[in-house]
Amino acid sequence: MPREGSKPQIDSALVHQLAQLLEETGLTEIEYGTQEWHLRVAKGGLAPATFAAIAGPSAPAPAIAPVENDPAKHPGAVLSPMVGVAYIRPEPDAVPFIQVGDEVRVGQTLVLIEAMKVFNPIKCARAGKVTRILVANGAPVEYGEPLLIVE
Amino acid sequence: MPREGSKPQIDSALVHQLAQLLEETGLTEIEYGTQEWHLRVAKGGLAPATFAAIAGPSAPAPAIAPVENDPAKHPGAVLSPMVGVAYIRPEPDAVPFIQVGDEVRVGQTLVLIEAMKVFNPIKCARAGKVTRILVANGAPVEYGEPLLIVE
Amino acid sequence: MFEKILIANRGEIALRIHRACREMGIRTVAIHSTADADAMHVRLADEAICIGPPSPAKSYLNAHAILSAATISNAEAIHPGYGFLSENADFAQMVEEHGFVFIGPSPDHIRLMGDKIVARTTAKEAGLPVVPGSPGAVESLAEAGTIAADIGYPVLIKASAGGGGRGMRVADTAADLQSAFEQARKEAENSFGNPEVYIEKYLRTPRHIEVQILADAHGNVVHLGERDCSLQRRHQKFLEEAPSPALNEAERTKIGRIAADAARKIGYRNLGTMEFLYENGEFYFIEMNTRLQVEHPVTEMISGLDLVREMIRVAAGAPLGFAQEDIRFSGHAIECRINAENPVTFMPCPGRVGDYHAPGGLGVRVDSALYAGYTVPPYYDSMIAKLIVYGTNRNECLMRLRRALEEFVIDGLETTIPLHQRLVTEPDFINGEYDNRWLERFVGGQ
Amino acid sequence: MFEKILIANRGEIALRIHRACREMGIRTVAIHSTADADAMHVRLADEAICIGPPSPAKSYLNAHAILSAATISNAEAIHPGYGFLSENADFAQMVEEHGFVFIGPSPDHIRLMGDKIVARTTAKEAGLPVVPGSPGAVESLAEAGTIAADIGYPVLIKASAGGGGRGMRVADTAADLQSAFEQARKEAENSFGNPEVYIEKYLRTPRHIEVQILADAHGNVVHLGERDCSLQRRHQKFLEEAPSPALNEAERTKIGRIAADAARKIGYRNLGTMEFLYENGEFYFIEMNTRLQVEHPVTEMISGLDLVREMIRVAAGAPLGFAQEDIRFSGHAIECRINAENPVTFMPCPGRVGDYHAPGGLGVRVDSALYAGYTVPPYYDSMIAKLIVYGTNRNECLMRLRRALEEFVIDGLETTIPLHQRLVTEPDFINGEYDNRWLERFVGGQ
Repeated sequence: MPREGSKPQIDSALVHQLAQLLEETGLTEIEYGTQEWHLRVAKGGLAPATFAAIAGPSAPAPAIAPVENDPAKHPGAVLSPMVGVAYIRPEPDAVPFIQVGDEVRVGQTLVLIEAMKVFNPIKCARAGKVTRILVANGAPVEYGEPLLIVE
Repeated sequence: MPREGSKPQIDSALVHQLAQLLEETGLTEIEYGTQEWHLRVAKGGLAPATFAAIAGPSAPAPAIAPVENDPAKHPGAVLSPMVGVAYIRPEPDAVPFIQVGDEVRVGQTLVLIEAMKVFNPIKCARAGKVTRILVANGAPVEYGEPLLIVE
Repeated sequence: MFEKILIANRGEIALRIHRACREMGIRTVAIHSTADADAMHVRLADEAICIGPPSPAKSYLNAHAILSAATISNAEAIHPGYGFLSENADFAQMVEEHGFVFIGPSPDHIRLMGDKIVARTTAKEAGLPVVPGSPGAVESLAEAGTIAADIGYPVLIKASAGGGGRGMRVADTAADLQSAFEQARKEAENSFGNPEVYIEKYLRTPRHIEVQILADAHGNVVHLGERDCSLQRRHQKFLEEAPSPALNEAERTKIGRIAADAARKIGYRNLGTMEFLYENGEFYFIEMNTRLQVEHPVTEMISGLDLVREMIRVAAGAPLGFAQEDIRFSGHAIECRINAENPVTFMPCPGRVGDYHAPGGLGVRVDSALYAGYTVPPYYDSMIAKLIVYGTNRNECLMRLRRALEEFVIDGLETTIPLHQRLVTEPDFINGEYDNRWLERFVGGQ
Repeated sequence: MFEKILIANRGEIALRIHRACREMGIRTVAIHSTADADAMHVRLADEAICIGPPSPAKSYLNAHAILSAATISNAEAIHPGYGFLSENADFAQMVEEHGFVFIGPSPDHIRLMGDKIVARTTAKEAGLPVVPGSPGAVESLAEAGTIAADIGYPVLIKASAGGGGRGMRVADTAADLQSAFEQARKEAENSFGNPEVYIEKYLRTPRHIEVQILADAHGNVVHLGERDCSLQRRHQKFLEEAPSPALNEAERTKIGRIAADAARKIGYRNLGTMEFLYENGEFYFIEMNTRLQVEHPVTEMISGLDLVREMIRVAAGAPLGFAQEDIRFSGHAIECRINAENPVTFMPCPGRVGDYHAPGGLGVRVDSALYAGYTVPPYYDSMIAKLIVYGTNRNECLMRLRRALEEFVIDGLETTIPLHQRLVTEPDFINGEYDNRWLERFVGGQ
């Protein structure tokens, strides 16, 4: 990680740029950060700023994953409750339990997870429409891995 | 490893710079940080500015030394040009070369530094008044150590 | 040799096992809870699989999840490390039943040594000296009184299912027996769901000395000398050294031979440790640990062997590459366990590590999964680093330990480093004159 | 034994010497330039004295300032490390004249080996095999032609006052001689203020093999085996190993004995290294380094000795604690020099270190004065760390080296770690089949 010296310096152009974005987007606050630096601009009578800690000396790996793209963080994500192998069909030649676009009801089997030679049905906990299926048939899944999204 | 505290210090110029940016951009708040430091300024009906001193990844060393209290940083400091033993008198029983309050002229001997059995006169490079004498007679001194202050 | 090993543990020991695998050209699978996604062993392993939430019961103790992870990653063998499932015979058996190799002893041997009463009987039959005591479980206070009178006070009442110092009470005289007996049973019931207790002679100033055993699947058994682990606080080892400053060469050779013979007699396989109390020149078997020990590095330093590598080799069916007479001990090694704890109150102190700087140079080894910016999770053991120092003799080792402790920087957490620093300047410790109760007194009986 | 030693150096070697002193109970005085006020050796030493501005000439090469620092700190002895004033006979003499002990050989021996022509003659007289060449300085092109024709092409023209590869030119045939001769003289003049050159037979595929010598003030001399330092780039060693993969036991014993005998003959004292070229089973003496070498740790790993401790003991007048027959070599050790340089262009890259995490575990030693947040100053050598790895055999050592390189994190700077990582997977290196020119070819002749 290339790192500049410790002398505090403010990049005014960056502040101006964010201020303009604020104008253009009609937002009241923009907070922007990387591992190295952090910038927040706000406008109007906002709640007091809460400033989250800077990533810090971050270990060998990237500390922050792109939050918006992580399906595990999606409010409609159905996460695997166990490590195992996911199946989206009851039998190799059967039709899948669900397909994208299906309306699903509470209690309906969405996926099977095979663990220790036992097939565990993963049931729907909240009715909605399947918008994404994130696992392939027969794919290994970790604990907490998103299987599909129901919205 | 002995460690000094990283004494928080405020860089007023930085605060002024952000305050001016606030004016220019019409923002009410700017928060700016790097891994090393973090600064937030706000205006209007907001909570008062908080200066969250971020310890940061700061190595064992203090990032910023307390400038005002370090005599070596004083503009009138006379620094030792070598490592050795300082003498403030020409002989053990003689009167000191200088005393606090003396007016000194360019070329006048202020202190002797003994190094390798040679006594090196440290001469005054800028006329002024001696406001502090920082070494005791016979004290060892390092390279760059402040000997006295002439203002 | 195995192509891929799953490491069923976390922290420094997962990293230790990973390193041995890498050095043997074996691919590694790390398992982890959600709390350990950023852990060092996870970062370094070839593959990492999240197996559950932070709670150990749902992750590192979850046999089903671990076996599923082994299945989906096509691992051939599982190394259990220490703690967690390492001495769980049912787990070892499940591992074998699912067609994986368990890197450790057979489930039967784990089971045998897991029950402390059976272990004691087995040890006695195999020729190990044991502490005089009840032949088996003691059911009534009356029976306890008879046995105690017979072996002589003070006596120790211990839970059959016990460990970690729970379910243990001392009776100094016959007058203390009733309350000690009842309290031990109650604590045993609460801690292990089994009130069964037994009685042993209580030694006043014993040392904890353990012998490292290594056996292959072909009947070859060697001992790798002893470790002195007398410096304990609340039955938790704090600092270990090898060789023991209390033993002479003849005692060392003798107890080593006795331990190896016993392991041979019971048909033991892989790595194991026989723990003894030592007082007045006599050894008394207390238990056998059927796994890798936290303090194994001190043995590695003085024997020149890599014990994790040996465990893997033996588990793969390879014969030992040396006989007892090929093993040479040289020098002295000390291990300091560094815990994220207040060094005075011993309150655990999980949290974010600020600066981290391990000591280096000649004769210094650090086994730790810490790094700057890592957050020590509050769910698991507080041991965060092991500092292992080698010297050509004990004095050199102590001097080196002192300078290494001066160099160790772990910021952001309270650690036991200051206590180790105090310890290494204590005359009793410098002279090797300490017993199992010394450290408790030193830290103020806390 | 000394009470207090001044360490007249910086960087990892100052830290190395500090560690040895601490472990012997000796107090340390660090000296430093203003650029090194935050350096690790300064932080750890008992006392630290700033002796000058960043320029080496005004600080680490400033004999007067160093002696003043020794005086005001009441040090008894001065350890010069390597580089800087370590092989400056006048400095060693001044140290002695001021009543301090110089931890190294006598000024006379430094002087003797400092002049390469005198060193060669002395070595020859002391029984060391030398490269065929001119008996002394070669003054004219005509004389050079006669000698070159006599010993046979290719020949090497070398500066008498030379070192570090400067003032050296190869003439492959008689046609190249004139330009090589003139260029070598010119470069010698520019680099050392002395145009004197001599001529040697040029070996096409030699290995650089050096023998470590240790002698006390009572006439006892031992050798500590050899190091293979053939992996060099622009005459800078890059990776060193011990023992050499090219020597067999008989060759090892023979060259060690010859080197020790020669040291005994010339009355040498303290630590020294005789460097040889090795080709087709023959050794040719090139020079003797009258100081501690950068690569001394590989010898420490296989001999179990602490060479800095031995230097200090011998300088204090203590006799060697062992004879040649007591020294046992076991296992294999490799040192990687890690420089703050671009691994492709080798451009130095000073600057601020971000994350720093040294590898740990069994058999891994790191000698480095780096820490997270430290700024590598641009005024000095670019070597920032030495990774030393031990294994019971060369293969184990290589495997361990590979995993240690994977774990090493030095952020914020470019380093040579990626080049070491490439190197350890190269078949030639794995097979030990390399000579002094192999690395230059490997990195593309840069």
